[in-house]
Amino acid sequence: MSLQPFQLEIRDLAVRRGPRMLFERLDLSLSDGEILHLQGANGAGKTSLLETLAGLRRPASGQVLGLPEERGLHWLGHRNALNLSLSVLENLEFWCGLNGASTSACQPALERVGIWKLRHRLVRTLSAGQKRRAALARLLAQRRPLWLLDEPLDGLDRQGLELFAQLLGEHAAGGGGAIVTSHQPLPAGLSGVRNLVLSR
Amino acid sequence: MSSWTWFHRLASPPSFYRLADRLAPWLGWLALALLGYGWINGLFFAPEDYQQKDAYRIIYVHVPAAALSLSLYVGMAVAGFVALVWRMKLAESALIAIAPVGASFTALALVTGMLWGKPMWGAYWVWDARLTSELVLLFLYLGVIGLWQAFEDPRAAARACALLAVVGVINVPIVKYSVDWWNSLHQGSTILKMGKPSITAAMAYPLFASVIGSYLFAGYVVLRRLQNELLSREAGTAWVRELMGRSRV
Amino acid sequence: MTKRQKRMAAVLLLLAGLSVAAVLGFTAFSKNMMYFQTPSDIAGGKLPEGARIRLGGLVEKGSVQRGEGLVVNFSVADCDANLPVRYEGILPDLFREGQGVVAMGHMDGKTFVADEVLAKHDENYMPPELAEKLTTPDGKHSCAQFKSMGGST
Amino acid sequence: MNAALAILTRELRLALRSRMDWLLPLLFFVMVVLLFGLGARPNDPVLAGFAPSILWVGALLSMLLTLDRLFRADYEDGTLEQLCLAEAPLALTVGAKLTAHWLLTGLPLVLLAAPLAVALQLPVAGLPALVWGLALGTPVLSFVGGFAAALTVALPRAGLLLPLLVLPLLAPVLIFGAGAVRAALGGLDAAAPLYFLAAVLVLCLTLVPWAAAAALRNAFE
Repeated sequence: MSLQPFQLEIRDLAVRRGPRMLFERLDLSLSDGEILHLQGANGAGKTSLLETLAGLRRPASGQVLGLPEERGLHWLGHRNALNLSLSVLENLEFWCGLNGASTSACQPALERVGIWKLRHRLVRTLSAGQKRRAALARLLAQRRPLWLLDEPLDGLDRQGLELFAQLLGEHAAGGGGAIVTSHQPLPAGLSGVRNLVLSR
Repeated sequence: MSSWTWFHRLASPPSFYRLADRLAPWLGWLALALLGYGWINGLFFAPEDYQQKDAYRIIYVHVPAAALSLSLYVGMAVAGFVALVWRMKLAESALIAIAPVGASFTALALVTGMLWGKPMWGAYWVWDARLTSELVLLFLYLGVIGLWQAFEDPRAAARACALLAVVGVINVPIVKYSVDWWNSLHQGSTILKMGKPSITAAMAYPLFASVIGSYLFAGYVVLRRLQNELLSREAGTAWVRELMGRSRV
Repeated sequence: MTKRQKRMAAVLLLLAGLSVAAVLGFTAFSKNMMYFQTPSDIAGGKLPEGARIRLGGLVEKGSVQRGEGLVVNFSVADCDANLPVRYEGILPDLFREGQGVVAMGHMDGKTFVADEVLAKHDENYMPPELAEKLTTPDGKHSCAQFKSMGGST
Repeated sequence: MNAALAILTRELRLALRSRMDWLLPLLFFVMVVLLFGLGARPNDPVLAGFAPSILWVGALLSMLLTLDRLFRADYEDGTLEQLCLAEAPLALTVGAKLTAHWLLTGLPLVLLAAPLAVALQLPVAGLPALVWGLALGTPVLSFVGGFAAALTVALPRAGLLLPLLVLPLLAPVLIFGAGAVRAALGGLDAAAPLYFLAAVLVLCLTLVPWAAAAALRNAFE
């Protein structure tokens, strides 16, 4: 199944957090096959921009056009959306069940991120990097064209970084797009990465 | 679309602030005049009641307070609804401006009602539908105020309060109609009743005056609170700085 | 399901829920959900012996008889029926003949034994002279506020 | 529907993992009720008169204990964000979550009420009205309580605020629930207050999930 092509268009976007205007007049576009690396100082509004695109937050003004429709995006926030008292597999199967997907995709996804052996461990007992891998497995268990990843490299070790680069590369090559925030540079070897620095 | 421009103009904080500034003194003075007429006449010159003698005179405070407790809640819930659906800033501020005023009038209605109930019914408090639901109304107001205090971000606070106010509005018809639905110890409505008037003119005119006067007074207080609310929320914007600069000279 | 169909389903569910709630609410109201019962209700034999109830009605003209100590016997009436009441205790200021009262107590044979009496005044405010004129000789001038639950008032 | 089922199984599975979370409020309920028994004079008939109120207030308080945690874990680990963005409407998933909350905290109270009422010397005539009332009323407690919990999920110290928000909204349930028992004890028909509770329950089931969903979305803005 190939991914639905899309052409994301952000026009004159302004986002506010509480009383503070984070940024105004932001124009941006992203189409399938592209990866955008979003940088900026703490508090510049990277996370808020991603949250706005994901639909968790309303823009103060401006438009977001051309988001891929139904089941169009995966959001991976600072937090992994993993319940500590459930096992890795139970967490993943819950998200598949909630979104009406088959649970048969869970095994290949966990194998791909290298934690299939840990599948019956409670998330509570995993390291930060292992949790991040489990969160990435959620993106793989159900294919969606647009990935919005907030600091996905947090806690990943060197192999983890390489794995992440591979996953992102495969996603883009398969017709997906991604917007990634990160303080560190994205791992080398990724092609088609654009950089954008948010500044006040 | 053009017919709506006045509406959007009105809803913008600076122009509403200026309008309120012009309107508030009128409300204040008018309220003072009506309340003066109503209370002096009601307390000293109206005839005494055939059953209750002079004790009935508490209606000149009790009835306006009770009516306002409901009206202000409805006003708050409408503001909340507007804030939720159209995300209008002015409505968010209005909700917060109304809540403490409504809570005060509800408390006043309860206290005057208790003082009236002791000599008339023979008890300060009975657990019947009208009294209980009015008490619940007070707690709903306090809930909105408490929720507002707990949030740091005023917009999130206003929307949470709006939801609570809208959900709580279900209590208003219960207070209003409890006396008709249930056989309550509390008497029915005197003013808003169909058929022949049940209060003589010499008692009624001061009552009307004190009700309208209290509404104007509540309007005055809400407007002034709303102005303060707008100033503190919009602090730092150009219009507030301009206003403050001017008044300092 | 498309978005439109989803919205339709949500609206239908909402309407269904609201109408079921309304039907249940009306059923509740059509049953007895009163702060007090009237003499007609009690005469109708709807109440069991010994149940603690509130009785509401007008004190009948000429029925108040003071007994030994604080004992008072009087009769409470609504538009259709009346009921003898016995009470021992201090009555509120507003208690007098022709006045609305709400009494808490239970039935003892044919008599209602009250342990608390509250005065209920009506929503009419007028000077005494006018009240004289409006009151009918049998003292029933505002019995309408004591609705019987099964009555035709 | 799949989504609702997924939430239900997840919640019940979590409940099996951390049993104390829902057993402690039950224990609290039992202890509150029994303390009233201990505090009263032995075989005091007054106790039976208060039994309906004691049981209802106990149910209300033990439910209050569980509210603060209702959405907090999901808010803190990021699950709530994903639920907001999921295909399934948030109102449906929230409804499922509140249903699970009732199954774990409300239903056991309904089952425990009859033996505790006997311990308080409530006459048998009042038992059906009590159990029916709780069966209709405890879901309302869960749903309205869930709404208040959703309003305060982003607040660090919501625990103190929750009673102020919840109790006024739930006052009618308490009045009619205890009123039904009192009516039944007096030999009167308890159907009217029970019908009223049923009406409130249906109203809550239809409206509260939407209101709670709106409150949860507000937590992210």
